This record gives sequence, C-alpha cells and structure tokens, in this order.
Amino acid sequence: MWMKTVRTAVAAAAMGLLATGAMAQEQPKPGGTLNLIVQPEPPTVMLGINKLGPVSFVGGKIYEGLITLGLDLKPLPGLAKSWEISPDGLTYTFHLQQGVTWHDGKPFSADDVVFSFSEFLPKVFARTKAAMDRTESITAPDANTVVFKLKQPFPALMMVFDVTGGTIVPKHLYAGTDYQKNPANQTPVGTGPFKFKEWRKGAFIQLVKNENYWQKGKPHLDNIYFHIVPDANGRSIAFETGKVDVLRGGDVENFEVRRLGELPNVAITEKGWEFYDPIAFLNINNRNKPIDDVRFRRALAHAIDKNFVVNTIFSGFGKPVDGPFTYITPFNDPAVLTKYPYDPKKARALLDEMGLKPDASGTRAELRLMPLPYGETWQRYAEYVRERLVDIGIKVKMESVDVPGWVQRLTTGDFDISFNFVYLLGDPAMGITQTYISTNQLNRGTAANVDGYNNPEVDKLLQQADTSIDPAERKRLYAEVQKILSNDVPVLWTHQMGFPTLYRTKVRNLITTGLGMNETFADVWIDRK
Amino acid sequence: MTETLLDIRDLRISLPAGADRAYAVDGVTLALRRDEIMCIVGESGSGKSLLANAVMGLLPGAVRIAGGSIHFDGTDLARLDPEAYRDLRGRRIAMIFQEPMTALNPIMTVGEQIDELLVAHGMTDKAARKRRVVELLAATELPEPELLYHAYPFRLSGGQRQRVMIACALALEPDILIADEPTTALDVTTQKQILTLIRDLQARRRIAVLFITHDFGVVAEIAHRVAVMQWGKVVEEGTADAVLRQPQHPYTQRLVAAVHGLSARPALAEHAAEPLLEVVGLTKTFRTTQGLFVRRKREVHALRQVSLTIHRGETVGLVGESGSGKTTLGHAIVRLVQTDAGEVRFRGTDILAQSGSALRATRARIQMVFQDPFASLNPRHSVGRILTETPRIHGVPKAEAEARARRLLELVGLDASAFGRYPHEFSGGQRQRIGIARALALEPELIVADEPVSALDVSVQGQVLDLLADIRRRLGLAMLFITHDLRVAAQVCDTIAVMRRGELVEIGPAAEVFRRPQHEYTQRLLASVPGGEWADGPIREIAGQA
Amino acid sequence: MIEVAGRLVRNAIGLAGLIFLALLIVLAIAAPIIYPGDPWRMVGSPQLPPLSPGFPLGTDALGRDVAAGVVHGARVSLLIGLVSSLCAVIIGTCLGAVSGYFGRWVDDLIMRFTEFFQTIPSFMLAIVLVAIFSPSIGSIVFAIAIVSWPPVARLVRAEFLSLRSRDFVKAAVVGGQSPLRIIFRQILPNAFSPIIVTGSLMVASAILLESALSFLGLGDREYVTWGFMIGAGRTMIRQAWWLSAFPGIAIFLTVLALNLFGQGLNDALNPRLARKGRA
Amino acid sequence: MKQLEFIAGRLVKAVIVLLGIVVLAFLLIRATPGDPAAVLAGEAGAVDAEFMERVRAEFGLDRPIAEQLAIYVKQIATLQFGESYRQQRPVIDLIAERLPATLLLTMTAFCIALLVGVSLGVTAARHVGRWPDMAITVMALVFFAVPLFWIGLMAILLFAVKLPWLPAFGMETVGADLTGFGAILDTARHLVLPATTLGLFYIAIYVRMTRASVIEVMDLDFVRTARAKGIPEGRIWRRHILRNALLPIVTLASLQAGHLVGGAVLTETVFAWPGVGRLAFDALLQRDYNLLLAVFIVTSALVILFNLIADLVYAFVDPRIEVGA
Repeated sequence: MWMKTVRTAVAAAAMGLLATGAMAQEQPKPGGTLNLIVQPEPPTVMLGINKLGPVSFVGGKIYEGLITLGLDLKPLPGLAKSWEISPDGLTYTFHLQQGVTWHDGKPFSADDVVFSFSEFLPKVFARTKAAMDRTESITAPDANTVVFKLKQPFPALMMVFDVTGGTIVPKHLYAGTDYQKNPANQTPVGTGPFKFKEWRKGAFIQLVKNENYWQKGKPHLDNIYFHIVPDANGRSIAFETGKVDVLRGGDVENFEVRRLGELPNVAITEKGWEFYDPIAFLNINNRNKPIDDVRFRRALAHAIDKNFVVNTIFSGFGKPVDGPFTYITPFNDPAVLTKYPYDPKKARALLDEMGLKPDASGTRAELRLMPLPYGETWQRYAEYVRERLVDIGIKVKMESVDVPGWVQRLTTGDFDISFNFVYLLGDPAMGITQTYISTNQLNRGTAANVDGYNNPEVDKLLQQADTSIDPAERKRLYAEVQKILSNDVPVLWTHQMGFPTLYRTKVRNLITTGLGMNETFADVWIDRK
Repeated sequence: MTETLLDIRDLRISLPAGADRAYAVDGVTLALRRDEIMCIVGESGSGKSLLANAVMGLLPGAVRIAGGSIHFDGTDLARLDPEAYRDLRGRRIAMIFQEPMTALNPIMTVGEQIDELLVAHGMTDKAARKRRVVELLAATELPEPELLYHAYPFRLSGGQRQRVMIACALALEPDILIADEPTTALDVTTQKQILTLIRDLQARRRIAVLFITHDFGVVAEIAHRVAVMQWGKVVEEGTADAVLRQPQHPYTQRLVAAVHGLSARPALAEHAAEPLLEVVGLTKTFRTTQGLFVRRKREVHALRQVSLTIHRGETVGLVGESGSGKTTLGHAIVRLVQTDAGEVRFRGTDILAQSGSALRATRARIQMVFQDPFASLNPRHSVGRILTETPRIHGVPKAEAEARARRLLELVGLDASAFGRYPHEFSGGQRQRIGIARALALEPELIVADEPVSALDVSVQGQVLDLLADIRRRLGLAMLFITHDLRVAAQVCDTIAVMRRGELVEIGPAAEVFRRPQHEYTQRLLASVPGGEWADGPIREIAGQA
Repeated sequence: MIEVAGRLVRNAIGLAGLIFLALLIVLAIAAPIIYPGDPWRMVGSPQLPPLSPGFPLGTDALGRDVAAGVVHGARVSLLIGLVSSLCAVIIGTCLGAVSGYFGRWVDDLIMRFTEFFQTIPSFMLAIVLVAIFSPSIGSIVFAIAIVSWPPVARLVRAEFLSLRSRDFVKAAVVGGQSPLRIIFRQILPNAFSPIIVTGSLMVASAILLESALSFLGLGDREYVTWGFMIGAGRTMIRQAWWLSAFPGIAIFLTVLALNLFGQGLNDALNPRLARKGRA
Repeated sequence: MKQLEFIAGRLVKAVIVLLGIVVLAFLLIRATPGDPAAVLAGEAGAVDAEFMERVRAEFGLDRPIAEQLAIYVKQIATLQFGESYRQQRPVIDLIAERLPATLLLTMTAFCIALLVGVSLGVTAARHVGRWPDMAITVMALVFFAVPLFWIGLMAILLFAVKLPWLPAFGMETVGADLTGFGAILDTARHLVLPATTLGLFYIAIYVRMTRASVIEVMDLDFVRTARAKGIPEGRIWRRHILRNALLPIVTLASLQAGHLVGGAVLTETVFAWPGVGRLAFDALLQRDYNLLLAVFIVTSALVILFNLIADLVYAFVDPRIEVGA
C-alpha cells in the first residue's frame, strides 16, 4: 500500500522539478494578490517575540534571518550575503547585505544583528538562548560584519540563524524597552519583502509589497492576504471555491488534501518541511509500571501497524520510521536499528513472558491514553491505538484534554500514553538531544524527555556528538545513539510526517527552500494569463 | 309602545360532543320589547349566558345554533352577513359582561376603548368623538371624565370599570342592552349603584334591556318581566310581580324560597357565657412594595385594633365588603397570617405566641372551611386521604382515622363510597361537604368558615347552610362565619360583626343589628341588599311556605 | 393517571413520539445484543458506503460500523439527556419549591442566585465547566444540568406561588402539617405536569447541547455518542456524507420525538388547552 | 427623577450580580487544568523555567489565588480588564474589535427570528387546529430538532458550494476594498447564511411562544368585549389580541437577545465569523484568563443591559407598570 504512495510522491516530486525547470525560463509577472490561510489565528505577527508556527508563517514575510536553508539544509544567503566558519568551529563571521533599510526607512546595520542576538532573542526564545549561551562574544567590527565567538564548538549553530530562531529586529525600536509590551509590536517593522498593512482580528491579515526591498525587482506580489478560517471545512471550501490559492500542511485534514489535490490546476507538494522535519511518536511514560519494563514497551511497538497509521489515518502522507531520525537528516542510519514489525502475536507473547496474563475479561493491564487535541486525524489515530491495545489485552482509558491540558499533563509527566510530534530542526543537536537526554525531563516543554528515559550512556554520546566538529565522528556517535534507543524504545516512533501543501499551479516559486511556506515569498509570483 | 325588538323562537344551541347534554339552550321562545327590562334568571349551567351570546352572534367556536330563529327588529340574524352583523353589534345591540376587571383591554385607555367603537361605526369627526366620549363618561356618573379619558383601566375600581362598560354600550344609543350578570362581581353597595344606573338609563332612553342574573334579589330590584331558565329551557315567564310573588313552577318556587329575608331567625341555641375565643386589639398592616420602577411602599391596614369574643356554641357572623379585613381576621385566628399586635386567646391562652407542639394542639381545636370548593381540596388526593391525613399527623392511628372519616362522610350526608374517590368526581356542593368533614376530622371546638357558600348556586347554598346549622347543633361548635352576603348571615348567625376598612364598626345580636343598625355603614349595607323590600315582604312568606 | 395515558394515546402526534421513543429505548437497551462488543472496533474496510454488505449504514475512516455506532450512541446520548435533565429538574424543583413556598427573603436569595446563572452566557459556562473537569460523561452531565436548571426553578416557583395560596394548602397548614410535608406531599404533585412536560423537552435540549459540545471537541472519548459521530464525521462530509448524516438524523428524530411527546403530554395533562387547540 | 432613581436601583443590583459573576467566573476559570505560562512558553517555541517564572510574575499568577482574586476585583472596579496573556494587548481592545461582528450577526439573527417567528406563530394561532397551524408547528419542530451546526454545514454545502450564490464564510470579501453601499451589500451577503442558520432555532422558539400567547389572549374577556362593540376583526387582531399577546414575547425576546451574544460560538466557528464567541472559545483553549474573564463579564453585562431595556420596553408598552408614578 505505501509503496504505491511513495511512487505517487516520487512522481509528484519529479513533476515539481520539471515544472521548476520550465519556470526558470519563464519571466516572473509582477503584481497580483496571493490569498493564504493562517491557522490558527496568531497572537501577534511580531516574529521576534513569538515563535509559534502561524507567527513564523506570517512574520517570515516581514522579518528576515541572516540565512535561510535550502531543500538540502545547506545555508543560503539572507540578510547575510556570505559567512565563514573558522576551522576550529569557534568563530562565525557574517558579511551583511548592503543598502538594507527597515520598513520605517531607518537603515539596517550590524548593530541590529548584535542587539538581536545578544539582547533581544535570548530574552524571548529559549532555543536561541540555549545557543547563545554557548557564545563568548557577539561583536560588530564594522557596520556590515558580525562575529560570533563560541566557548566550545557547536556545529548546529547555523540552525538558529533562520528567520524564526534568528529573527533580526530593529534596535532603534526595541533597545531598552519591554519587548513583550512594546507598542511597536502592533505595527511590526522588519526588513522583509512585505510590510504589515492591516489585521482585521478574526478575519484576515494583509501584507503589502515593500517597494524599498533590498533585492531589486522583488517581491513580485502586490498583496498577501492571510485569511482566518477557524473551521476545517470552511478552509477546504475556501480553497475549493478559489477564495484562497494555497493551503498549508495542517490547514485541512489529510484526507481532504487528497480530494482537493484532484481538482483541476491544483498541485500537492510535500516539500518545504525539510528544516522542520517533523517526526511523530507516541510518548510512553517510562516511569510508570508496567511501561518501565522494556519488554512491555516492545510489546506496544509490535501492536501498532505503522503502515496502517500512515496510509489510512494520515492518508498516505509521511513515511514509517523505526527510530528517532527521519529519512531527511544525513545522520539517519536505519541499518543499526532494532525493528518492531506489526505483530500482535509477538506482542502478546512478550506480555505473557512478563507475566501479564489476561484476566477473565481478557485484560492484562490498564493504561490511560491521552489523545493529541490537534484535530480529527489525531483523534482517529488515538482511537486506532486504543483499539489495537485492547486487541492485545491492554485496557485503555481515553482521557480527552484540550491543548493546554495536554501540554500541562505531558510536561508534568501525568500520563501513560500520549501522542506527539516534534521538529528535528536540521540538526540532531537541536531536535534529538532534547527528547532523550536525561537532564531535560519535566517542565521543559512538550519536546523534552517527558517520558523520563534515563540512560547515562545515551547522555554521554549525545553530548559528544553535539559538540564534535567532525561530521564522520558525529555520524558514528549518532548511529550508536540510534542503536541504543531503538533497543530501549523510550518512545514509540511511528513515522516521518508529511505536511502536504496544496496550491494552484498559477502560483509559481511557492516552495523553494527547506523553510517552505515560512520563506519570505520574495520570489513568488502569480501567472496571470 | 310594545313593539317587539327581539324575537327568539324555539332556539336550540347545541353543545360539542362529550358535553353533559346535547343542547345548552333547548327550544327557547322569548320576546323582548322596547322600553322594558327583562331578566333571565337561572343557576349555573342553565344556558342563560349562551342565549345572550347567541343573540350577539358571539358563540364560542364549538357551540352552534342548531335550530330556531332570532329576529331583531324584523331581521333574521342568522341571515345577516358577517359585516352587517358586526355593524349591528355595538350600534343597535350592546352588551356588558360579568367581570369588569377583565372585560377592558388593559393596555388601551378608557377613552380609546370607547372611541374605537365610534370609529368602527363610522363616526369620523375626531373632535365630535372626543366630546361624545366625555359626555358618555359623565352620563354614567364617572368622576372627572376629561381626565378619565386618558386613564388606563387598571386605575379604576370594579364599579368604575363597569360604568365604563355601560358608557361604551350606550355610546351609539342602541335599541337593546344585554347585561350578563353585570353586578355579580361587585360589592353590594356598588351593585346597588350600578343597578340604579341601569334602571335610570333604561327609563331615560327607553331602550330594551335583557338582564341575565342568578339572583332573585336583583330581579326584584330591576325587572319588568322575568324568564326563569333551567337546563336550557324556559320553565316560567311572566311579569316580575307575578313570578316573584306567585311562582308557579316548582323550580322557581324553590329558587325563590332559597332567598331569605334579612329578619334574623331566632337564636338557635343559647350559647354558654364563657368565652371560647377572645380577639383583643388585633392589628395587621400589609406592606407591599409596588411599581416596577420605583419600589414604593404601600400600606394596607387590614386590621385595626379589632376585638371580638366568640363564646362556646355561638356563631358569629363577620360581614363586610371586599377589602374590609374580614378574611384577614379569619386567617389570623387560624394563624395563616402573622399579625403585628394584639392577642388571640383561645380558652384564655394567647395562641399567637405558641409554636411547636402547643401550636399543633391548638390547630386541632380551631379548624377552617374555605370558600372555593374547587380549590380547597387537593385534586391529587383521594377523599379518604384528605380526611385522614390531618388526624394521622396528630397521632390518630390509621384504622381509627379511617373509621372516623367514614363517620364524618355520613355526618355530612355523603355516601361512604366517597372515601376512595377523588375531588373532581364531586359537585361543588358535595365538595363543600367534604371540606366541612375535613374541618371536623380533628374534632375542633371552633370553626372559621370563610364564605363557605358564596361559590355555590342558591339552591345548593341552602343545603350547605342547613348542614352547618345541623352540625353546630349536634356538636355544640362555635363558629366564626365570614360572609359578604347579609342574607346568608341572617340565616345562620347569632351575633353579627360588621367590618369596614380593617375596623369593626358594629357588633351585636343578629336580630338587633338587622332591625336597628346603629352605624351609618351598617345601615347603608342593609339598604343596598337587592330586593330587600320584596324578600322581607309578607307575600314572600307565603311563597316560602309553598 | 390512566386518564392522562388515555388522552396521550388518543393524541396521535404525541403517540407517534411515544412509540418512537419506546423503540429507541428498546434499541438502546438491546444494543449489546444487536451489535455485541465494542462499537469502536474496526470490523470492515474503511469508508464503505451505506448498504454495503454487512454494513447497512457504511463504515468510517477506520472501518468501524456506523450502524453499531448509531445504536450504541443511542445509549449514551439518551443517558446523558435523561440524567442531566433529571439532575436539572431535581435542582430546579427543589430551589423553585423552596423559593415559591417560603417567599420573602428566601425567595429573594434564591431568585438572585437563579438570575445569576441566567445572566452568565450558558453555553460558554457549559464549555468552561466541561473544560475544568475535562470531558467525561460525568462532567458533561454536570455542565448540562448546571446550565439547564434555572428555567425549571422559575417554572416551579411560579407554580408554587400560585398553588401555595390555594385553599387546600391553607387547609394543610391549619391542619398542622409541616412545611416539608406540604411542599412535597401537597403542592408538588399538583405541579408535576408542567415539570414533566418541561423535563421531556429538556431531554431534547440536553441531547442537542451534548452534540454541540462534542462538535467543539468537548465530548467523552470513552463512549460513542451521536454528537461525537457528527463532530468526527463532519470533517469528512465531502468524502463520506453518511458518517455525519445518520447520527444527525438520529438526533433529529429523537429530538423531534421528544418534542412531540412533550407536546402530547402537555395536551394530555391540560385537557382544557388541548380542547382549545382543537376548537 | 423617579426613573433615574429606578435606573440607579437597577444598576446597583446589576453591579451586585456582576460582582458575583466576576468572582464565580474567576474561580471557575482558574480551576481549569493547564498553566497559561506553560501554554505561552510552549507557543513561544521552547520552554524554560525562567521564562515561565517571568510570565507568571508578570501576570501575578505566582500569588495566592485569594490575592489574585482581590487584585482582579479591584481592577474590575476601576474598569481595568487587564491584558491578554497571549496577545499582550488590553483585552478590552480585543473585545471591542470583535463585538460589533457578534452584535451584527446576533441582532440580525434575532430580528429575523423575531419577525418570522412571530408572524408564523400568529398565523398558526389564527388557524389553530387547521392545516396552516399543523404545517407551521411541524416546521418549527424541525428547526428546533436539527443541530444548529449541522444546518450550518448543509447550508454552506448547498448555497456556497453547489449553488455558489452566497459566500461561505467570513464577514467581507477580503481585498475587494469596497466602500459605501458596495461594502454594506457585501457584508449583507456574508451575513445571510450565518444569520439565517442562527435564526432558525430561535424562529422555532418564537413560533411556539407566540402561538401559545395568542391562543391565550384570543379567549380573554376584553376580546369578546371588542367583538360585542362591533369592532372589525382586523382591528381586534391588531389592537387587542396582538398587542396584548406580543407584550410578553417582546420582553422575553429582549432577554434572549442578551444570551444570543454569548451563544453564537458554534455559528461563528462554522462560518468563520470574527466574533466574540469564537474569541472566548480560543481564549479558553489558550488559558488566556484575562481575556476569557472579560468576555464573560462583558457578555453578562450585555445580558443585564438587555434586561434593563426589556424592562423599559415593557414599561413603555404596558401602562400597568407604573413609570415612576
């Protein structure tokens, strides 16, 4: 079943490439309005102070980072036109674009970059703070150069210079103020190709072309509207009736993507998530009995059919995985993994071996199951898992929660089984370590090691790998981590997630980098006949 | 002179299927002539109101004319088209109703309601209409007609509203006025005024009046001719004199006999000298907050320093008009209302201070009989339960309570089979008997009877009053008998106490009070009793013996 | 009572409601026999349309039998409707009775309290209550009861205000009966008919309210309810209309039947009004 | 003068009820599981203890609940509703942005429901027991029995997708930049589906109430009096029956108008209508206490306001209520 899906995906990707090739010859047509949907409505579009998905989506057009990341995760120029990393991995030097101005007309300089990384971002964003804690100094030797000096090597550092982790904010508006409460947040001022125009709360956000954008001749679009449509059906109708031109992954349920994808002049792509690289797994609380027994965890792994999950529940978007890495990261090494194919018999045998025999009603153990409150697909997923667990004799009590309830219970360890997906963020040091290292457990967010997995050997390997500058060495160390983790099953990995983007083919150059829809859209244009 | 305005021939009005009889009005033939007042007399269910409504063409949906004819001034009303009939109503035939409180639209001013009648019948000149309305209000002796024009009905008393209704009815000088029990809901002094007004207006304008009533006193007061109806048929018809003084039909005779004169009967039994209940300086003021907008306090002095003694075996009649405080006094004695000051001594003990078991014991000694036989019995309880529940609470064993209940049923003249039945299976009079039996179930010494016969038809009234008298004699009970009807009071009471606006204005032996009323108000009350002269006259005595 | 039943039977519309409800209750009770086992089980291929062999109402995205869901859903939906209405009626009756019987400051106090619950936007209150206690059958029943009782309290109070001045109540007081006895043995039985009518209509509203909560994702995921089925199926309305259509029809018919029954009951309990209606 | 006194009295009462609601809502909302600091931190990308501490301190969430309540009540007393945790803006601004949309939607629905419901109810009552009565009663029942969101979905599918006559969602054609009459027409087109959907349920209610009320008044004595006076049927209906029968409906309706404001969550969700109901629901999902509380208080205040209007309307049309006399 999923082979077919893969073929479809490959075909789609090939067509996409061809299209890109063809378009390269096409002359972009200026003007036009792009209609998008932002879901859910963001609390703000000042990307500096809030890193929520929808904020990055909208704010990514207003603000810029020093770099962006290609589909292959190679850094590409942004506000920095070039950069050097010293051989010891301790000094990062960025050379900035020239002639850049802020939307309010003030000139952009290295001071803004230093302010952003040394003062602004560490205050508001934990991920950047953690990275900047590794620096010894951030300096601007001249108006167009910024130098980061590290205390010890950290090869993942480049991954915080994208627009989300490394939003460059105007120093002249924020220096010495309360960032969260600064009134300038209501009228964001960035360097990006689009300027903030209007936000009708609950209805839409409008951005307009920045005439003074530093890339001459760009952007091509005059307007971007982000419509706010809280109901999934409404969103799919909006696309169907042509109200909007693009649906981001997650805007509509996957099964709707399949249907909408078959409309004329509509294309689906799964590209544009390479940097975020989402992986789905089931959190299982290793602290609780009987989950603390590895045999039990393995039995759970055998009980769930990943192919069914991907093909039926997620409508064929995504790819089953057997370990903590996805097929996107270069450190992935499927060969070392212990695999747990779908096999209820084996699962029951493992439970028998543990001494968990079925009682009169066929129950061996009882667990609480907390669904991820992110829509119907996840709900079906929870129902599926519950049904599978009941099948192997584990009674399941479904405990529904809303998002804050889920966050609270997950981050305080008040669960047996729950669902989750996390972003791997381009480098294991960013996206893997946090989930498996024993020092990052409760009250550290949902991507932390909430399961309470504790293996000193893994801790040591992760720390070594994160700070090593030798790619081969890192690959070896991470392979070792994968081997141990897949043996210990601290969580139940199911699949690398696919977030398909639906768009009308008249929209050109929509997804060109690993940041996908969060890109600046300076190159996007609409083909009008 | 004797032109026949309304000619009803062999009229039949059918009731919907499932009613207690097929025809509400069954072959009635009547003629109403100009310049006369004709009374149609009958008890409830006699069909007299439907007859009136049939003339107006206002029968309720399911009720239809099944036969016969009604001719008005030579026109067959049945053949009239609806629009012509409508124009006839109000212009040539007018009608007033029993309940003045509900007969006026609450959200239109008095003036508007008369005015719209004028408009409906083609009077277009606005100023003329206004003049006419004011004139009419003045003609019905309403005060300050100019101001009244803009008043809403709720500001008017019952009597005033009835006057407005009459003004309305007479607005276009109709040929016929139909009055359906127009004074039944009014106090006796007001009734007198309204009757006088109708009589005067009739005489002055020489119209025909069809006056429907159940009260022979009223008949005596106003009628030129009388038709007596029973079960949908006219059983007797004649001049007022003839019917009142020489009733021919047994039914008429029975009704006439039931109307007692005001001369009190001689005291039934000597009551003991020792007081059973002493009311001393009892005072009660109701304070209500009124008005949605300004919560303004209004005080009603229901009882002002009322003192009264009831001896063992004595029946004290408490009379007065509505709002005089008589019911409040009754309720105070059985402790249904809290009083502000004063004492109620029962056998020398102030029962107002009692509570708990002492109060319970007293409650058993003083019981009450209520006015409305439909509301006073719990519709969900069987008669047996109604009669045994209270004794059981007071500790009477089940078997004994039941035995007692059966004895009581016999005592009040009901079949023992009533025990297992429910209140709705009984008639009004029978229910009142059950109510009396309930009061007796605790073997009380004093009964407070609050208008116990007011809701009953005249003929049934007599039976219940006889029962009460009988029980009183057999059980030696004392009774506080509250009534607005002086005739009823004259029939049963040893002592009469007259109340007005919370004050006891006169008290004395019944015969004394009726013969030589001392207080001006008592005199006025007595003078207002309709048909007084006739009822006390010698000829009625003969009729009574018939 | 027999008379009332007789009148109800003669009232064709009310009878239709009654018969439907009776069938529904039988179906709900017999659910484990008709569709044994867990209705959550995946028994067929995903998204079979209605009238597929073995699946008269089709299957859902995971291959679960829609018919089994509708039948099992009847149990829970009816249970939630009945229990929450019962709770609301009990709360409302007690408060309304005490308020109407004692009057004065007790009445004032209780009525302020009632006003208070009537002032807070009730649907939002229900949502917050369910969120507080996290969605479960218990919290949903509780929330529905809490937002539903005030009208009952007002109704019962009004009934008591009019009944307490009836002479039979005075007779009971004069007979020395205690207030509690008078409230529950004398007055309440006479106020039963409007309470029962309101209650039967409230069951309908409760079922709708539960479905609305489920629609917003605040249902108990342990059990299949109609509201849940609609909420879950509505996103697939373009792929598989039957997922939300059948439970929708089930709610519609049940609420309709409850209303018809309530109206029939009303006519049967108030023959005066019914006759008026026919006249 | 006395009207002022009355209004002052009612306001005092309203303030007491509101105060109670503030306390109750505060405690209820604080009782919901889920830490707003954790939600905010989660949203901000990654969580660290310091960030959460700062958020808690900023909004006073680190103090004892009683103290928080006291502070909040004190704030409310000076009409300070505080700031939204999530949006970092005064909640009163957020509500002010959304309230007009909700009022437009609910009041339109309310007017549709009242107009249609009352006319149908009167028609049913005039033909009581005959086929128009049956038809209207059954129709009202159907409206009452179908879940609102279900009708909404069906209406969108039918009128916006299959027959693309009307816009499916939102309040305006975004980007059309219409002005004047065009803008009004555009909003009106967007309003049709949601307002009708929301109105249907209430139509059912008003049909029932009106029918019962008219049937009751039809049999009252003063109607008989009017007939006896020879007043034409048309006028009897207009001046006597309808005016008396609609009095309680109008007041009851204005009470409900207040509740509609808080009850439009579902409609706003289905039709992406940028209103307060949805704002409140989102605030709950984000544990934005200040915002949710403020919505509760504002909507409750609206209900009280509508009650007051209802009283005034009643007093205006019913002379029995003594206006200050």
